[in-house]
Amino acid sequence: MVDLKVKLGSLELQNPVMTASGTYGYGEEYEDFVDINRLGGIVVKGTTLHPRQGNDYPRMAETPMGMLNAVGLQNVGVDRFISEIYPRIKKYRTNILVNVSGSTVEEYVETAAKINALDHIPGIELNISCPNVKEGGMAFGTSCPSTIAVTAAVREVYNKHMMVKLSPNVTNIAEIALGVESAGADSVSLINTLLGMAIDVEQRRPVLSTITGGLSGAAVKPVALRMVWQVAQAVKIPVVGMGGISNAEDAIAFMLAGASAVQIGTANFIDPKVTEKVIAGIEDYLVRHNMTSVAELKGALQA
Amino acid sequence: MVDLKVKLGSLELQNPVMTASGTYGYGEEYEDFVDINRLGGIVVKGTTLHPRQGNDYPRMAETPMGMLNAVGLQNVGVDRFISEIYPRIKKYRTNILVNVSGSTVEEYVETAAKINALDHIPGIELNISCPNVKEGGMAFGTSCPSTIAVTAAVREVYNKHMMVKLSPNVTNIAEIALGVESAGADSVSLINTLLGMAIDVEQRRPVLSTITGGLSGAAVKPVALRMVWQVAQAVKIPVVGMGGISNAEDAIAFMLAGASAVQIGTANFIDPKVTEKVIAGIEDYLVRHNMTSVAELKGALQA
Amino acid sequence: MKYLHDFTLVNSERQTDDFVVLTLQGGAEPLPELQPGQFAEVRVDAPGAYLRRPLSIHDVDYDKQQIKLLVQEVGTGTRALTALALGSTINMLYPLGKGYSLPDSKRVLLVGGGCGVAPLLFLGRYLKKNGITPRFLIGTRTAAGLVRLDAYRELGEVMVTTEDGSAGTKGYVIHHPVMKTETPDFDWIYTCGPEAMMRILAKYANKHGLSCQVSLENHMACGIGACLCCITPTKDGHKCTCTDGPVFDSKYLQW
Amino acid sequence: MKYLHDFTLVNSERQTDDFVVLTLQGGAEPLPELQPGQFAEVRVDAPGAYLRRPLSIHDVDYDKQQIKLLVQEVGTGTRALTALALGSTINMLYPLGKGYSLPDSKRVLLVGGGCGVAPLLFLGRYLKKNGITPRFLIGTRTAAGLVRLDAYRELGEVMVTTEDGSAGTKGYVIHHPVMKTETPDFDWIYTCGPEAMMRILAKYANKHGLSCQVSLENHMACGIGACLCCITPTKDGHKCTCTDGPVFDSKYLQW
Ligand SMILES: Cc1cc2nc3c(=O)[nH]c(=O)nc-3n(C[C@H](O)[C@H](O)[C@H](O)COP(=O)(O)OP(=O)(O)OC[C@H]3O[C@@H](n4cnc5c(N)ncnc54)[C@H](O)[C@@H]3O)c2cc1C
Ligand SMILES: Cc1cc2nc3c(=O)[nH]c(=O)nc-3n(C[C@H](O)[C@H](O)[C@H](O)COP(=O)(O)OP(=O)(O)OC[C@H]3O[C@@H](n4cnc5c(N)ncnc54)[C@H](O)[C@@H]3O)c2cc1C
Ligand SMILES: Cc1cc2nc3c(=O)[nH]c(=O)nc-3n(C[C@H](O)[C@H](O)[C@H](O)COP(=O)(O)O)c2cc1C
Ligand SMILES: Cc1cc2nc3c(=O)[nH]c(=O)nc-3n(C[C@H](O)[C@H](O)[C@H](O)COP(=O)(O)O)c2cc1C
Ligand code: FES
Ligand code: FES
Repeated sequence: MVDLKVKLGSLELQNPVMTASGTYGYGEEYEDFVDINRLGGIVVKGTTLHPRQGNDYPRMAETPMGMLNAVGLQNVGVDRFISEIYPRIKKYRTNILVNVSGSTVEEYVETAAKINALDHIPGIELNISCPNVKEGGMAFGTSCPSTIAVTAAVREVYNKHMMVKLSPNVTNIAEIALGVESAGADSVSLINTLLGMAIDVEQRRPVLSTITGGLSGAAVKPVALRMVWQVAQAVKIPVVGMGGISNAEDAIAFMLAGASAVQIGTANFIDPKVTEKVIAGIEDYLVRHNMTSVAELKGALQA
Repeated sequence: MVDLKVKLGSLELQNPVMTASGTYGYGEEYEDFVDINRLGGIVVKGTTLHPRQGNDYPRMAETPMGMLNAVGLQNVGVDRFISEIYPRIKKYRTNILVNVSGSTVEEYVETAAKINALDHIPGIELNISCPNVKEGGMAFGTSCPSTIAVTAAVREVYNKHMMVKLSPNVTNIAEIALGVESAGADSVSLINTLLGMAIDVEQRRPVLSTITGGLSGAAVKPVALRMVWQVAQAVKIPVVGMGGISNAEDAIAFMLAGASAVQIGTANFIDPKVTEKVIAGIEDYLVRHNMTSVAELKGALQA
Repeated sequence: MKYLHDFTLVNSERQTDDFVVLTLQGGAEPLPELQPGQFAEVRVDAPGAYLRRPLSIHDVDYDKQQIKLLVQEVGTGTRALTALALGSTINMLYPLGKGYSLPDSKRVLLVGGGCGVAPLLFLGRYLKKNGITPRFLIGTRTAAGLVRLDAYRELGEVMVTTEDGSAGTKGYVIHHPVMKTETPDFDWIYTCGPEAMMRILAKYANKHGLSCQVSLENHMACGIGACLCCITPTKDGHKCTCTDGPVFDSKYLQW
Repeated sequence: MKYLHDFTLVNSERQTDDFVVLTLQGGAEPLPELQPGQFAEVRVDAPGAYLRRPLSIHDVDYDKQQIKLLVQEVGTGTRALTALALGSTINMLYPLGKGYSLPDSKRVLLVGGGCGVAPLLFLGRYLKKNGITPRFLIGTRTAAGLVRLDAYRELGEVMVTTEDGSAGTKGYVIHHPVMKTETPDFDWIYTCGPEAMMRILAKYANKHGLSCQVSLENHMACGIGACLCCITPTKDGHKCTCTDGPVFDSKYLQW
């Protein structure tokens, strides 16, 4: 028997496979396909202090082995999350992390503080990098001082696991990771979407209502892997890798590059059962390679 | 009849389709497939002051709809380019641009000065963004002051068309484009490759000898298009777009986003005749849309 | 309950230049109950088709465990599907979304345009089973674009408009005589097709005090309400086309 | 002169668990002259196979305008090729690279391992036409991995080694008796297969003063010398495997 357990600071994951925010709803959407209780964790939709309608339609464009989205943080707001959704999903025996977003430092802080009170939410993922929200997200994630400010401010009010999610749209992601580490993050997750664009040439119009949007899916994997490797070499806190992971091999690559755990996003759309397959595939790999614990993979790259 | 001619400052292109440096050799490699004289231009291999052996093998990894390369500027050096290669290729009746690279400002300057003397080379493309050369390329392209320094220094000695090629591995590419414009660039081209990585999980080793390499091909198109759009809105000099262009539709999308011309790289490997097909496809599109000149496409996005 | 099932392509019949009917054979398990207007997210194994493709349930044979899809070739994914060899495996995520609901009147008109005719066959069959005789109004560009008229005729009257007049009434569906009477002889409109067409029908329905159920074809990524890509503005704000729709009461939409 | 031609798959014959021979029919134009050891860059129309795949010319029939490829299924691209239905179109960029050259002795040994046996059939045929009887030494893991031995036997003697001893000599090719005599009864070695095997043969050749031509299987992007991805270190620095090779004199390599 191989040991798939992973520790991310105070978080204990039964296996390293989590689902990525914004791609897995609140978990419920996948109940027909996956036993949610068998996942390492789920990160629910980006949640903000106030409800948000998100961006206009169209919000999606397919690209070569990837997709652009411009959802723009549509969500019911933290209060309705707490009153309506939390009671439904707190039954899951897995780590439910709430992805927290905001336009100002105060919004992040208030939202995090409210979630701090929820017993069955062992952590948050601070989304300081969403490219689809004009006012805040993007600016926060790509400039180091503001990233540090948000992280430090939320740290003041949030005392469970604080994962900070990094934007890939930067020159030096390791530097930003070091910044959030010093500001009190318990872990970093990356990558959020790459800023991209699609054009309908027949109509001579951008496909997305927001002109640009966030690129995800297999296409971004090489960039994500590189960034995870760079960040894992820079920081001491655990790194959660994501970006295009579509199978066990991909997940293992991220762990070899230094990730302690992974998140799977877009691939769920293509195969709603992908998470279970990845868990099984990691187990197979460990057995085949005579490893006893998934922890042995972390950073085991012979570079 | 539609007019495919494009002017990039002093450069006159019979059509907007050029080939990207490092993917088209010196043009000769494609002679069996394409009439080189029918291209808008070719940008030959990255050329440095001294000959370079480039990186060790393996230098290539396939990725989802893309590829990573770690060629690392293998080339015969500018002197042998001038003595051996230039005499062979100067016969082409198209714009031959030399892609110039270096590790120091002085190297760039010396190389450019030598090329300035070649009658049949109407321009250079300054490669200040190659991610595969440790000492210089990367650092130059991602930090604005050094980018400006190289551009300004080469401008002193080079008096034909100076195109500056930008790295996408930056937080704000428009800012860098503005910098090189102010330093005297006649045009900017983008994007060079995105920094990526691939891992062989069975061997637990990076696939590339250099660990990380440059991502190109269809996968990067959404990011490239977004950057071309951002840069075209920022600068006044012409923009040459590239990154994953695989067919006429892609090329047209880049022009709608603001590019005056395009370069095609990786797609040549998949279809050596792709350039001719793109030229024909652009012509078709213009006819179908009742346009008389390709110049009408530039920035014609209804955003 | 939604399923992820492999089907086998047992028949692929070209109808027109760009329409093909695929017959998919289910496996060991019986088919779940399907509602007309529901759709499947179909996995396409071709370069350039990364995400699944949403396709309506065109017809169902529960006994044979067969589902039919009517596919209009518009791009990479649909073309790859219609090029599949018999015997190929097709993976479907289904049944998805909310379908058409039963009318409170027996006087119904089913209006289809383009690939929007697809769900109307299954809907017609469903109505008929519920004692309601469907009447179809189908609009295409030319006569050559008319698809499977015989199958629709088995269920009820079929009226046709073509833009070039090569069959039926010349013009759009709204120009058909049945739409021109002062008091329409139907109380419910079920429609699927180009949004422009459906908007006109919705307006028409409003004006005449009819019910109008429209089926939207928004771009989708997940098909199960997880990604929020497929929204449409409604009286209650943004709603997912894939779970709250694809069929909506036109009055509920911000049209 | 290199060509970009569409071929039609007219035969696809599985040889073993993972080896398939594809017979490709050329079109109107006659085939160009092909050298043994040359290869084609084959376009694969499958998700996950973005670049072309290099495959050796396994056999040629100029009269019928047919080329045979021997494909070992190792990943997405090769598996997609062997799954193709007869009648499918396969686009090839060919002929590429420098092939094997004629020996200056009639005593030759052709040593193949894995998919490296592919070019040796065409090479054997070529040698035979030039009055030289080829002798083959083929190494595999087990007897089940031996491919098309009859075709090779038509041209000359075939010796075999298997790692598990299930056929021929037990061990690697280097353990075969023919390699164990003090003075080998051959002057030229032609080899294609795993690099480890070829390196051992190159060393053996050096030791015995033989000529040794090896065919490298470096990863390629363009196949025509344009990208410089496929280099191998030689006495003259980095050389492209796709244009200066894939066949090299082992002494020229930095082995
Ligand atoms: C609920 C629903 C039910 C549908 N039912 C059917 C059906 O029964 N039969 C049928 O033929 N088609 C149906 N469609 C439309 C079908 O999904 C698209 O035509 C298909 O996804 C296009 O894929 P493609 O790869 O061939 O085209 P692409 O190459 O992806 O695109 C070609 C063109 O089609 C457009 N397109 C792409 N995806 C969609 C989409 N989801 N909706 C609308 N346009 C799109 C693109 O913008 C582009 O202009 C339905 C769509 C929805 C949302
Ligand atoms: C000049 C030349 C001639 C060749 N001739 C033949 C032949 O006649 N028959 C045959 O079966 N194979 C031959 N090969 C090898 C063949 O090109 C690869 O097996 C094939 O490209 C793998 O593609 P894939 O998509 O199936 O595998 P992938 O899914 O891309 O990869 C599967 C595995 O194969 C490895 N691989 C991928 N590409 C290559 C490559 N170019 N060379 C070696 N390993 C690779 C990968 O690293 C990986 O481990 C030749 C290679 C070269 C360079
Ligand atoms: C439709 C969609 C919505 C997303 N919404 C969010 C979000 O609300 N918050 C967030 O931090 N990331 C969001 N993301 C980013 C993903 O969580 C993930 O970082 C990214 O998609 C890369 O992983 P993938 O390639 O596996 O999808 C979203 C991604 C997609 C595709
Ligand atoms: C194999 C390879 C070698 C390259 N060498 C160079 C180079 O020497 N100089 C340079 O500026 N860009 C180089 N590039 C980058 C391309 O010119 C181009 O910017 C990039 O590949 C994106 O375009 P594409 O997606 O069309 O290939 C190289 C790209 C590839 C794939
Ligand atoms: S397609 Fe994902 S929510 Fe509708
Ligand atoms: S594969 Fe491009 S140079 Fe050899």
